[in-house]
Amino acid sequence: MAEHIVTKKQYSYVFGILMALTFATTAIGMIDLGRLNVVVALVIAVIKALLVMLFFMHLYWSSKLNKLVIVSGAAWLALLLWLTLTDFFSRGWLPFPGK
Amino acid sequence: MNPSFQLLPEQASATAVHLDHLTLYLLIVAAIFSTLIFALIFFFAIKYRRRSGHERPVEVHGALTLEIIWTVVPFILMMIMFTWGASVFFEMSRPPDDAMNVYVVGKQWMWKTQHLEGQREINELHVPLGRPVKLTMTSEDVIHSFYMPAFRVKFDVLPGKYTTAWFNPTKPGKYHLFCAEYCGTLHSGMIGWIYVMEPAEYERWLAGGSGGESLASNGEKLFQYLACANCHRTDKPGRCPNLQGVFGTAVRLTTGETVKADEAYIRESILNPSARIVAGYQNIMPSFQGQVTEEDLLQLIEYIKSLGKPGPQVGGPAPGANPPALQGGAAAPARSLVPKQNR
Amino acid sequence: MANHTLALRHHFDDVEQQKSASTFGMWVFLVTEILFFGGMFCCYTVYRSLYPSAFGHASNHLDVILGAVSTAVLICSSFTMACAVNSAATGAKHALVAFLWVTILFAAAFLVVEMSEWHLLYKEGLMPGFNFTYHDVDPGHVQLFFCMYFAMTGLHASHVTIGIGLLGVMAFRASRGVFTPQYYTPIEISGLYWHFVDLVWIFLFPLYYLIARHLQ
Amino acid sequence: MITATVETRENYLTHEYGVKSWLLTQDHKRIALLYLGAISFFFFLGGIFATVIRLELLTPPGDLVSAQTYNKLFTLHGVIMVFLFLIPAIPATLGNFLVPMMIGCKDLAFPKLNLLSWYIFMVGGICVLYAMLQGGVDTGWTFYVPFSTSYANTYVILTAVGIFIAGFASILTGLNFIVTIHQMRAPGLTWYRLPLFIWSMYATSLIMVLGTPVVAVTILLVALERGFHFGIFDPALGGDPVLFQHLFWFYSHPAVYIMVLPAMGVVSELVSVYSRKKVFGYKFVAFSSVAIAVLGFLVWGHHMFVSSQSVYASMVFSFLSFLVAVPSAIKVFNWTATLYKGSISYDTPMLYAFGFIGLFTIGGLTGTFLATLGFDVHVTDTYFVVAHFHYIMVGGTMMAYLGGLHYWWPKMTGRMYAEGWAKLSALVIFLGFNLTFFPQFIMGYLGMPRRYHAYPEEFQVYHVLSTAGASVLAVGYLIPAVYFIWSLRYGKLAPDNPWNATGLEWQTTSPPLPENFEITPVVNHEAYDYSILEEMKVG
Ligand code: HEA
Ligand code: HEA
Ligand code: HEC
Ligand code: CUA
Ligand SMILES: [Cu+2]
Repeated sequence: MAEHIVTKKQYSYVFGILMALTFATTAIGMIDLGRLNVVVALVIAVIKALLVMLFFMHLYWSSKLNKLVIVSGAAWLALLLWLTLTDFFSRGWLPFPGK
Repeated sequence: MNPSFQLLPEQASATAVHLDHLTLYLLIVAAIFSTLIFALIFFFAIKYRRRSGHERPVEVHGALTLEIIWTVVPFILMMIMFTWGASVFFEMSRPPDDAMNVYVVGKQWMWKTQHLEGQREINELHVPLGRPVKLTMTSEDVIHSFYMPAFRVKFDVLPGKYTTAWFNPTKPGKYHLFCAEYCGTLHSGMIGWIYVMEPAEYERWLAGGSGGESLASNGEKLFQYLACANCHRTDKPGRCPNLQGVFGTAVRLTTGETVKADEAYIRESILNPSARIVAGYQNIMPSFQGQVTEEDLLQLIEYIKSLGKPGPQVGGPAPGANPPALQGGAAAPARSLVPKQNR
Repeated sequence: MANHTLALRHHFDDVEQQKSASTFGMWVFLVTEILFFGGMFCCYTVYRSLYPSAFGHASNHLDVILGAVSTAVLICSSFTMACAVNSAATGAKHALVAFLWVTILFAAAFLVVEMSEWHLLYKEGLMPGFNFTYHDVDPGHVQLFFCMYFAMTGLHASHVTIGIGLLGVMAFRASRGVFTPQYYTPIEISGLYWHFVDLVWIFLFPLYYLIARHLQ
Repeated sequence: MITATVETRENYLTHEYGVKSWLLTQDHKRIALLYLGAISFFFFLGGIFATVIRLELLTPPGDLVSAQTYNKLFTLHGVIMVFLFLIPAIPATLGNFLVPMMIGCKDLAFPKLNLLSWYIFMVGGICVLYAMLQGGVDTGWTFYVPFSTSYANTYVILTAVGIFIAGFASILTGLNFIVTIHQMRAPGLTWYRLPLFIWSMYATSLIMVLGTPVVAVTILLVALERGFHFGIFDPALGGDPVLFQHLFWFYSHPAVYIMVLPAMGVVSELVSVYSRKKVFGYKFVAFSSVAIAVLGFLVWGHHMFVSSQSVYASMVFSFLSFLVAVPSAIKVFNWTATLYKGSISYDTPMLYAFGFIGLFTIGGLTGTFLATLGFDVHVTDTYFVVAHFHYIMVGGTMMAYLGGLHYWWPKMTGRMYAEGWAKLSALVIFLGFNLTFFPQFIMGYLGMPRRYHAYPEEFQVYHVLSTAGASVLAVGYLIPAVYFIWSLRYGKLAPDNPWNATGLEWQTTSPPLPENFEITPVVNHEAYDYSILEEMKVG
């Protein structure tokens, strides 16, 4: 793994974007967009998270292994949510209480 | 039944027979594979036992065909297990339409059952032979599980929601009822009996013994007593929705969604009315949390269900002796408010 | 390598191996952290999908401005932390110490903002287990919302507190001149931890403050 | 090779003395022994609880202990056996000892963390013990809400905290193994040259790292709900107890693979060395470990078929449960095939390996019964389930653990155990085990619910058989305890490679040097390549 030193200047660009996105998501959150509110807020949150991980946490310059590790963390969280929600969303498919 | 030594539990329902067939299949698969593996191990262990300390066996390299065979064959057998098991499960999960309804409330550590005709029992359930019985169950405290091995029926009973189980008894007799989910100190004492009776005998049992008023009419009394009727009037529309015929329909809410008015919805409407508000009405209904027991709720539900039907609810014609008081335990969330003379 | 025998533990072949093992280990640890918070995110998702309108009512009791400010403060702290790592890598010892302290300051500021939010909620009688006295629409589900809110922000705050301790130790060691451009893995690893704490909040903020406001 | 020259060197047991040298050690081998001591204690404690359970169940009425005491007994039995014995059993003892040696390095990547994990484990264990002494806990090892949060009046929080803490020990062990296996393999030791034990430890570690945090937070939520009325699962607020079950089993099903994968790794080693052959289908066995670890995360809902989980979700979980059985089947068949044309010796570890394969097969097949939807409705929460998991955990993992302990005992202690006694005890354990748990399948199908303090008379026959078996089993477990301790002093001195095995751990002294190897070994052959033994003799 070759050492990569990120400059403070690069960090400050990222910082700027993060602050802007925080402002944007707050502002958009005040407007009623119906279902879109959730989508927009989560998309922005994911972008912010990616920025922090890729640049602040140097994932962009990291080995494939480290990337795999974090991706599997996210994947397992998705798994937990997915299979749990399978249950909650399919309750009541049979017309009897508790099925 | 010979109590000392049996290998199969009593088969007292059609589902039990279906399940035992499935079990037979599972046992055959298991027997084949375990015999195969045990036999091979014994055979190899003896045939290829080490004869001298310096022996060097020839290397046998992996064989792809073998790997594929022993992946695919068990997989196919397992898919048969899956589909067969799922179809039995489906049968267990779908009570037939003509099933007679019985309500079950579990609490530490007893089972309380209520028939539509008004009979209530503790740790017992009498049912007629040959008629499917549908159980609508809930718990006052922790999770229990209603288990009748002879019918191969088991389903958890949870606080705060309703669950369903059903069975169709095909053999008269007296069968075990167990609580199968650990629920505290006397979990093993939360047991009772299911009596399957000839229909005529069952009618006699219903009529005599502990008959009372029907569940729905008890519910109606509660409806008056709790002053629900002051708002929910059938004569004139007003600030409150008319409950006539509401059960089973789709109700539109202020949020624009629709929900099905099932048992859970009625229960929530009484305990936590502001959670889902019917479109066109205000949030003025008070919560009855803490004022009604689970059994009261079931009676109210049964009453509201009966409102949908054309005539008044049929009932046990002969009002016999009163059922024993059910709300003994201090753990019950609230006193029952069924007017005294009915208890 | 010779001048860092102190830093190289005997069972590693070389500094390079030690460094990559440490960062890799930290990433694995962060995965456990993701799933640790994940259990709670799962509860959140389930309840929010079951009781959207109650979540709407409840989230309007939170102060968006405070939420946004705390997010901004935490992002600032992440930025200064990143700068600290940069200073360590370039051997700027004083800058390193200074950035670490600034990061700690931001972290403390975050806690102050968050505690004031908690205090406001407490005054409104919205703290389950202590003084939950809300009797308006759908009290049960609203209480559920606040149980989740306090459990998750509380767990996050405890991570922030641990982070402050960790960064304090790092600042102390940095001022003693322990770190050099060849050896600053502890700083880098603390940085990873700190950015993770920021990451969690990046999700908590919209989930609690923003996305349910208009559902009622 | 290196072995002959180092006779005079101090080994890891003798190069330092004193309590401090043990309690502050960062040597993975010493930490393994610390763990060995701790978990043996917990095993016997859990075993004593099991004994009282079995005695109580000898007669139908609850006459020996009170109902509440009985409930505390099986809860503590389950908690101690699962969290404080079986989960750390193989990874933290054999794993700790062997992972660095098998991959040819001096220590785990983070030795301090390793020691820390032992201390964390002890703190967790002591919390549980303290709760036990205070009066115990009676929720069952599954801690189902709302019983555990609102109705139990025993020491739930303390026990929960104990498990929470012990969970972190497991996370740290897993993390350490993952990093070590990735980063510190000896030169030439590629992934496909790794012993299968390493593959299984790797897969186990994945589960520890990905699963444990979820149960930790779940238990934390239970403690919060109990302590501060944060009713996240409280049905009175609209919380859902079934959600708790999802979170609990998200970890606790994969956890059963934490308990069996290491055992599978041990058995792969044993089967190979005692038939002097490469494991048949090495890659299939290796990848099936990883497949079990991954697929194992998709099936947790099979514990919840009657919990009021939706019918559709139950179908999905049932289907996926069958998928995870496939890699287990692959392993069983490959082990059997390894025996073919081997040179099979009947040393004690091999007897245990045979025991494992047989009993695991029965346990696993009954597991697929349970995954069959309709069948599970009838037998869930009956003794059928109890029999299923004891077949795998006691019949399977315990057997493999004992097999592994015998196999590596010469390496760990430098002494040989008493072979005759060892064979006898293996036999006694096998017979006692089957007598204890086979009748439980039958009574489970007859409808005997689990966690019952008193029971109807018609089940007594089976309970009597089971109790009789348990007494035999207890004797079976006592024998090794005695001769292992005896061997520490009186056992024959062990040669460096008593079994003519090929693993790197056998190429150093018995017991090993403090830093494992004189010089870092270089690997240029596959695992289980017995031809190198001849080369070694020639060279
Ligand atoms: C080490 C522990 C361990 C292991 C490895 C397993 C392995 C399996 N388990 Fe088990 N299980 C437990 C420990 C374990 N289990 C415990 C502790 C409980 C109870 C928890 C509690 O409630 O307290 C439990 C409960 C449990 C249940 C819930 C029962 C209930 O409460 O209702 C189910 C249901 O599906 C299940 C299924 C399985 C399956 C499908 C496997 C599979 O992985 C097995 C795969 C193996 C094989 C299939 C054998 C080898 C294959 C062949 C020889 C080929 C031929 C095979 C076929 C053709 C099928 N287990
Ligand atoms: C690793 C896991 C593990 C192990 C090794 C064991 C080992 C044993 N278990 Fe356990 N068991 C569980 C895990 C385990 N169990 C779990 C998870 C549960 C579920 C708990 C719950 O429901 O919450 C359970 C539940 C359980 C029950 C069901 C209780 C109930 O539902 O009411 C029973 C009943 O027979 C039982 C029996 C035994 C026996 C006889 C042994 C034997 O193998 C033990 C043998 C060992 C010894 C006896 C100790 C060694 C010998 C001595 C110390 C000598 C002194 C003793 C004598 C001279 C007698 N266990
Ligand atoms: C203060 C008047 C009032 C009282 C008393 C009252 N309700 Fe209501 N109820 C309402 C109003 C208004 C609504 C419609 C708004 C809503 O859903 O909360 C309603 C809705 C309902 C619904 C849902 C109806 C639908 O169409 O979906 C049910 C069921 C119900 N009430 C049952 C009861 C029962 C049973 C009682 C007595 C235990 C009771 N109510 C007492 C005012 C009242
Ligand atoms: Cu009720 Cu067990
Ligand atoms: Cu499982």
